[in-house]
Amino acid sequence: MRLTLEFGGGLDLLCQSVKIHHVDVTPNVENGKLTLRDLLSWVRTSLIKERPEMFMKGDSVRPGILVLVNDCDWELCGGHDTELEEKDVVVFISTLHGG
Amino acid sequence: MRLTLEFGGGLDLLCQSVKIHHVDVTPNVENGKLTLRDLLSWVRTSLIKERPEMFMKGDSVRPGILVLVNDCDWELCGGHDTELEEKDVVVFISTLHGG
Amino acid sequence: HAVSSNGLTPGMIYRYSRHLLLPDFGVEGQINLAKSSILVVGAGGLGSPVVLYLASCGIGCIGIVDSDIVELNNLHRQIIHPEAYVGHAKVKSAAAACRAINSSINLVEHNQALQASNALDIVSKYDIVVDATDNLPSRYMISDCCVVMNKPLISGAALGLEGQLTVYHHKGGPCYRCLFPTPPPTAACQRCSDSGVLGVVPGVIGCLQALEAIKVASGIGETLSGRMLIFDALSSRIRIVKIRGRSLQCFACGDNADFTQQSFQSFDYEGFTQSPMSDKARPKLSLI
Amino acid sequence: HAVSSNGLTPGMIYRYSRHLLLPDFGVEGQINLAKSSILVVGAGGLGSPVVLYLASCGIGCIGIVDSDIVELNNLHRQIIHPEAYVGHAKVKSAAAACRAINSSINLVEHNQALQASNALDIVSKYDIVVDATDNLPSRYMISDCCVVMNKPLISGAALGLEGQLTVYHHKGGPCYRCLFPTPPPTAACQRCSDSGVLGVVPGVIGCLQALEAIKVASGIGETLSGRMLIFDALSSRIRIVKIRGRSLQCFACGDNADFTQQSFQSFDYEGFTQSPMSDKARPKLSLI
Ligand SMILES: [Zn+2]
Ligand SMILES: [Zn+2]
Repeated sequence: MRLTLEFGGGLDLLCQSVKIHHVDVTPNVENGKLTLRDLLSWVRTSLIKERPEMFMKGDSVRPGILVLVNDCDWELCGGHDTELEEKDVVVFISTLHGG
Repeated sequence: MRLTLEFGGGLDLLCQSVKIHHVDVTPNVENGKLTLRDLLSWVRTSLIKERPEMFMKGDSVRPGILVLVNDCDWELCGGHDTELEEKDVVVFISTLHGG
Repeated sequence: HAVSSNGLTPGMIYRYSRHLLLPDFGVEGQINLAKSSILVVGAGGLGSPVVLYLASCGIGCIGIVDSDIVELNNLHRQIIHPEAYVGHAKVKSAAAACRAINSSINLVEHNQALQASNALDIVSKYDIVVDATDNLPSRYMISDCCVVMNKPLISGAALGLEGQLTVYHHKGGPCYRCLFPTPPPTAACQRCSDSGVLGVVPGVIGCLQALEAIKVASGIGETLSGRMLIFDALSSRIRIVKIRGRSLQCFACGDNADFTQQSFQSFDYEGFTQSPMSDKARPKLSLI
Repeated sequence: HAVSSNGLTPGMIYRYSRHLLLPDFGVEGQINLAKSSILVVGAGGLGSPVVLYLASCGIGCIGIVDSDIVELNNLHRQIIHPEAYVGHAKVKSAAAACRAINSSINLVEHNQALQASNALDIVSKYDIVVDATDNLPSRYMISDCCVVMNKPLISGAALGLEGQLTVYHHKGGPCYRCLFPTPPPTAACQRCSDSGVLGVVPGVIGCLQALEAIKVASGIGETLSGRMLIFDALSSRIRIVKIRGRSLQCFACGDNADFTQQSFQSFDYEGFTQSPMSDKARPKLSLI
């Protein structure tokens, strides 16, 4: 499944300072589906090159990170169980505090 | 065909000061298609309530108006002959000169 | 000044004529600005454009709260402070700049750090709060204060080449804790003073904060409540995304929240976030 | 000031330390800013934040061209001008404000209207041009001038509660005439002075213009060339759209264009657009 992943608010530093990743992720072999839960573990394994604890905590993202699917907070579309579709854009953004 | 039409840069004043119009436009009876040319004449007939010369000139938009289909200049996707698809967003925007 | 029948003085009609011409804004919008009071927390990179635009547009009363003094290495982004004010209080410098561009409004200088101990008293005097601070514990503290005092909060942030902006606790929308119930690890909490910031980035976010504050004050338009603006200056890309609504379980604003003015005043924000409000005590950065 | 081996003086290293910390910007970006010169056409609503942020960030030389004088009814949006300068030249007021925040840069006051007759001479002295004007003939004139002098142009506009922004004639991208070969009817050409503008709207667009100018000057990031930013303040919505590339048939920059410095100087921009460059001759607006 082809997806666009974006990392912002400094999270790009965890994946070689690249903000936008066009990726092809294999869906679950059993049901052919790909959830955000599956994607998170794929990102952790395949994209995050350093300090994974700055991206994940347990099986979710660490506090202070928003996950957006097609410009919508994942809390509004099903959280971990959100089923992704071809060409979806998933954004991981760390909240900023500077000024 | 359901489309979202947006009018900006003052063009909303020509259609009762409403910027965003969710419309359902009947495609061409012969081939079932709807081009930007068809849409322009539909807009002129159905949405523009005053001063149509501020929207069209001949069978195109007047000088100073940009037409955008899904955030892309119509000059890049076929101009008048661009075929529209369900749920497309078409923006008509008049260039501003103030400062 | 004689007030005309529409509630504006002749001087205001002349000064704000370009606002009065706007059908969506008009006399009513201007009168609402003149009647409103806004507290800007922080007179730094974000606060500079916020207070300049709030002063120029005719907000009746602007409070500025900050305990910092102007330093030369602030001036690459804090356009409100002239070199002549280096070594002086930021609130003095900012208020002087605002008075110079609009002598007809009321400016209040709070030359102190906003903290849980004084925030209720200060915030109570204003209708709207703008968070233009630079650290995590202040962001939780200001949001909680706005919840217990029931004030809308315009929250902006900038770091490096990125910025973020939203409106909290407005018309039933979420507060900061609804979005971020748990603070991030301290390693994720960078400041402009440590990590750098391109000066114009807080400029863009600050102007947009002023706009949101003006919309809340005047009652026109649709604010960013329930949405967040995410700005990437390097690529000139801006996303405006839909964020979650108010959380019924929120510690501060939830349906069963037991968070009062008293619990606010005794809450340890620096302990909660494991992060200091002021960087005065921190070692100075040495560069190159 | 002694210049260190990296090309920055100790004073610059201290002042711009928060820029130098940025991996994407760093010492090279700051040196590029110090070496560059930018002409800002118009010291009004757009020009105010543009010149303030260009001055604070350390652009080596900033030229400001405008023939207007400061009026009290400009101050609701033109935050660079204090009340004390009402009745004085805008370029004097703007340059004084810039000097106050950064005495280490070079500021040039062009207290005149930019016209086809003097534009080649003035523009030739700068690397980058920012269009912060308020009328259609000036927009065609400045774009044509940038084409014949081969300068990148940062073009912003604001009216009412809307704004637009793009970069013209940069790295093979389109010029103003590529997008708008034919001028609109004069009835479609409104100005802020006639139709009103919410003061902070040119503030937002001007900050974004400053950012684009800084990116062009420093050589970092991706500019808005080939894209246009469209801002709706009332709903806080921003679109960044892809626009057409350079037109091979363009009158000014096309492959067979016969548009020279000489034809530029004799081109009648007011006649072409049926619209005046200055509104000084126009009847005064009477309000309410
Ligand atoms: Zn809450
Ligand atoms: Zn061209």
